[in-house]
Amino acid sequence: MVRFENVGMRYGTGPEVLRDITLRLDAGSFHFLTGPSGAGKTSLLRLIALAERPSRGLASLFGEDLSRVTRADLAPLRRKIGIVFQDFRLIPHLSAFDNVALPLRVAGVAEAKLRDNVREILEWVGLADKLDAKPPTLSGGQQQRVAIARAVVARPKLLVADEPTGNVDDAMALRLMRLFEELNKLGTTLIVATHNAALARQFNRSVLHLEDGELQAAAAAWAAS
Amino acid sequence: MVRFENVGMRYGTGPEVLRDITLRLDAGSFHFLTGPSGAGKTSLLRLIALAERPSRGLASLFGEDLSRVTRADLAPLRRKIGIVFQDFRLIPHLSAFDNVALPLRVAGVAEAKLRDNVREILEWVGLADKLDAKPPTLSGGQQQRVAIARAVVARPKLLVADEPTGNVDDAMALRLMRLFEELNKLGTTLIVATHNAALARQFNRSVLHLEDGELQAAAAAWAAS
Amino acid sequence: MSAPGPAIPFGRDGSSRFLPALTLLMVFLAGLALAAVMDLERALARWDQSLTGTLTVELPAATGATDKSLDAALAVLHDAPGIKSATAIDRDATAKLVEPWLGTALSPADLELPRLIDVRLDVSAHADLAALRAKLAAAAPGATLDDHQLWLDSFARFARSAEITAIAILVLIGGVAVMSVAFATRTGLAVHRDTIELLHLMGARDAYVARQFERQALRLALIGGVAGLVLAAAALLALSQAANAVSLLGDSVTLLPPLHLRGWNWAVLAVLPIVAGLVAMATARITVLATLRRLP
Amino acid sequence: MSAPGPAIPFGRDGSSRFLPALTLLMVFLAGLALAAVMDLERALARWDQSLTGTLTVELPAATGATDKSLDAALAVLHDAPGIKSATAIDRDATAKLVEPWLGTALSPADLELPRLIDVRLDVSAHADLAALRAKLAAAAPGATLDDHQLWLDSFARFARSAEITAIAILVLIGGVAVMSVAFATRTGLAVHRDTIELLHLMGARDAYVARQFERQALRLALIGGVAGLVLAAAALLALSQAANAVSLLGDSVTLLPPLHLRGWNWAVLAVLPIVAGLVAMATARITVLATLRRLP
Ligand SMILES: Nc1ncnc2c1ncn2[C@@H]1O[C@H](COP(=O)(O)OP(=O)(O)OP(=O)(O)O)[C@@H](O)[C@H]1O
Ligand SMILES: Nc1ncnc2c1ncn2[C@@H]1O[C@H](COP(=O)(O)OP(=O)(O)OP(=O)(O)O)[C@@H](O)[C@H]1O
Ligand SMILES: [Mg+2]
Ligand SMILES: [Mg+2]
Repeated sequence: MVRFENVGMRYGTGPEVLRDITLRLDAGSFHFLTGPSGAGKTSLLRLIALAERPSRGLASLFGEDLSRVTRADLAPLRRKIGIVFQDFRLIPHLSAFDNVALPLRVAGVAEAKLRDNVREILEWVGLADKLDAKPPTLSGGQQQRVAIARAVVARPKLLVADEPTGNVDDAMALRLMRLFEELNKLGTTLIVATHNAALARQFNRSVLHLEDGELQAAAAAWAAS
Repeated sequence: MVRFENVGMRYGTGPEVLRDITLRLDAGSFHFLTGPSGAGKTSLLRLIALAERPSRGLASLFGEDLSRVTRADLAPLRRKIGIVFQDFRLIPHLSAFDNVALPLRVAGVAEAKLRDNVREILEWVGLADKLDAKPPTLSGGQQQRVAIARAVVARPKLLVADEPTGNVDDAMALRLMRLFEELNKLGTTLIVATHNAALARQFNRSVLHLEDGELQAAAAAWAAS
Repeated sequence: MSAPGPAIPFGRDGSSRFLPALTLLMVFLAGLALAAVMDLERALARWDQSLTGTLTVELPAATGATDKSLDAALAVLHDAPGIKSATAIDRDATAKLVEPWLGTALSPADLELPRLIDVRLDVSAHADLAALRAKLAAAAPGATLDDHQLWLDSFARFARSAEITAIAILVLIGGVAVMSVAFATRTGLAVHRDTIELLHLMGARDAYVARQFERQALRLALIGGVAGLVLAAAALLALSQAANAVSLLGDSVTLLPPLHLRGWNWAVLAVLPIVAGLVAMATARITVLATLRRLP
Repeated sequence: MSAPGPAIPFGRDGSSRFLPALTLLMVFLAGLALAAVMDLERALARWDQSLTGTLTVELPAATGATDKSLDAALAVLHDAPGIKSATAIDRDATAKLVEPWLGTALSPADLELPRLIDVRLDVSAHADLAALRAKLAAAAPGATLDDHQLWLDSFARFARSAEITAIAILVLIGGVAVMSVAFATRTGLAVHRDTIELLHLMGARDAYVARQFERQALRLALIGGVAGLVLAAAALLALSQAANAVSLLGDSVTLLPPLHLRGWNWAVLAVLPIVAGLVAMATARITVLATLRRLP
């Protein structure tokens, strides 16, 4: 599903924030990504989600060598990926419903078909009564849940979640992780960056640990779930 | 320091998001504020930080009855309060240094005097090498630490922190909590909203628990540290 | 990709109010400028026509201009094609024309004044002046035909430079208006950079993303443009009322143009909001595509 | 509160480029319009002067105008105060003026033509025309003084309406420019609403917050305004070169104004960027204070 070999990445002309990343995420696997603040977790997730280009190394996604894929062919690949951004990235003047419906609309799903889908997922994350609220009138945790709902609504093949439980309490965090497990059972490959070591331990999945731009404990990375 | 009696609050013409809040924060006390997502923690902290007005009830701050204070007299009160926003609220086109220096500049501190102060606090939160970085080029945890540095740099009499450790790992969270304790020892009154129940337990301070806009376990609220 | 879904609205971030407001101002200004130019064109054309439509035939007194040769000249003129009317100016009227030079004490009878014929041409049918000149010379020896060529030449120069100036002003205002609308559109989009990246990362194709913003820009500029046009039309009607009121007071020498716009003039004005909309739309497209090209 | 500290810069969010760009366009347009109006004023004033500076004295032939009465009239004129020159127009030149009406076959000697005197006034010293008229009548009976009053009247009307039209255009462009700069400033500030709240919650006084943004708005508008003024000046100089080139080709009848701006005209133009800066500053102040008033 995802294969990186000796991948490096830098922002603009700055120093490399990721060095010699070698990893493999098999189809249907579930990984946590941990590491101290500033280690490069968000950067690695952005690489996997096709939001940045590696500055060196070999990277392939869904079996396609990224150096050979044309720009136009990236769009269909991206439609198979769901992203939970660390800073949510909700569109402030769209309602929670419309924010969550966005990936389906971009993929051309008919309005009639997407309505129930969007409602159901917003119910799951506990926001059934906030369908019409605009993000600026939502609490931090509510915004984060809208962001999660948007990432999973299109049932992506690959889900990349950056600190998806940083603004919710432990009970809600567990509930959201269970949603991720549900998706995983249906075949979605997951990689979830988190600071919550306890949560990661609780789920007993493969843990990738980043330290100053380099992956530690490489052995664990190869262990598919 | 802070006294609320039967305070209620609503946004615009919406429903009351806080009801019958009665609490007292004594000078030099240290409180955690917990509660599920959407309970009203941010709203309560905004009330305490003079960012919103109560729609009913009695509220007094620094011994001043808020219903009697004129708008112009609120400014000096606000200068005694430090705020860590849940969404950071950094100014994107100012460097980390300038963001942190802002409260001192607003208070009219001379440039020569504030420089060391700002450097020291940024070192404490582990960002000595990011003085000149603009917030969009910082990681989530780095941004959060800039926000904390900005809130404490002016040594406020009252510090209101909303989820200040949501984007940092446990080691950094402990370090930041220690900074808060340090401030508390110097006389700052603190109220810290957090989802991290483990962290709150670890510090063994008074815990205010909000549930759907109402304070539970009122007894704990009266126990000064 | 087939169903575009509801557009992503520009936010209440100022841009959604600013682009229409600026477009309103620019269409208003451009509308007035365009109306002024079209009116000037018409005034010049009418002026041109009233001049090119007249000739003067002169039968000098020295050649012994008699009523007979006058009649002969009139007959030639009446037969010639493309001539609307030919009227002899009587002796008294001719004398009045010379009066400033000769004083009133001299009676016209004392002088052998030349006889003049005022000729009005049918401007739609082009009269052959050379042929007419030859025929007149044969019928009434010594008759000369004055087609005001000198006057016409300098008038043509004047009209040409008036036109150039007016068009230069119009182009200038138009250029400024187009650039302003383009700038306003770009500014509005600056706020939406994050949204553009978000759609891109969701796998939206560039054309889809561009379309979302194009549509909004078109809509906002059209709203502002139509409002600006309505304001301009109101101002033009008010001006034309004012001009009529002034000319009723007998003040016929006025630079305030008469402002009688015809149907097609209004049609040309109605094009302005469409131009504004297209400029906004094209700018939105270019800006969004440029933003997208910078993303991987 | 005493040390204001470094200002909070407008971001690279478009507004920092947009306000100067729009101000540039508006100052450019207003600059050209203002220059055109000032030039028109001068052209009208000069025209006025050249007309009011001439008189014609006529000695009718019928009253037996002799060289003697001509000399008497000239003597009176030369003695009168405020008169620059008085020249008798000789018989041949007078005959030429009448020629179109009488034909060439009639020699001037055959006619008793009136004698004309061309008088040029010293416009700085105001001549007393009523006194002059009385003196002339005494010296040369029957002499009349034509001060072109009729022509002057209609000229005055024309000039007045030209002025009104030009000033209306200037006011219109100026108003649109002011509103555009104000709108651009407001839009730029919309992005900074969060920053305004942040400063407010830090305990900054309203005046302090407003000052941060005022200063930026002033700076950005001045940058754009000065650039616009430079562009307008360049365009005016180029136009004036072009006008000179055209008039060298002998084409003196041209609407393109001669465009010779004097020192104080340039000074008036230099006020435009300052006006733009003040408009931006005032708008920033009003917008920020309005935003702050909505906060508790
Ligand atoms: N857009 C950017 N431009 C330049 N440098 C950046 C940019 N984004 C991140 N960085 C830098 O790259 C490094 C890694 O950042 P990243 O966001 O990947 O860390 P992270 O592991 O996600 O941290 P956190 O847990 O705090 O979110 C940091 O030092 C950060 O300052
Ligand atoms: N600006 C606003 N306008 C209207 N409603 C709001 C606004 N801000 C918050 N709310 C609503 O008020 C309630 C309490 O929100 P608040 O942000 O105080 O919760 P919270 O306890 O901080 O939650 P979290 O832990 O998720 O941050 C929520 O239901 C939220 O939707
Ligand atoms: Mg991160
Ligand atoms: Mg909150």
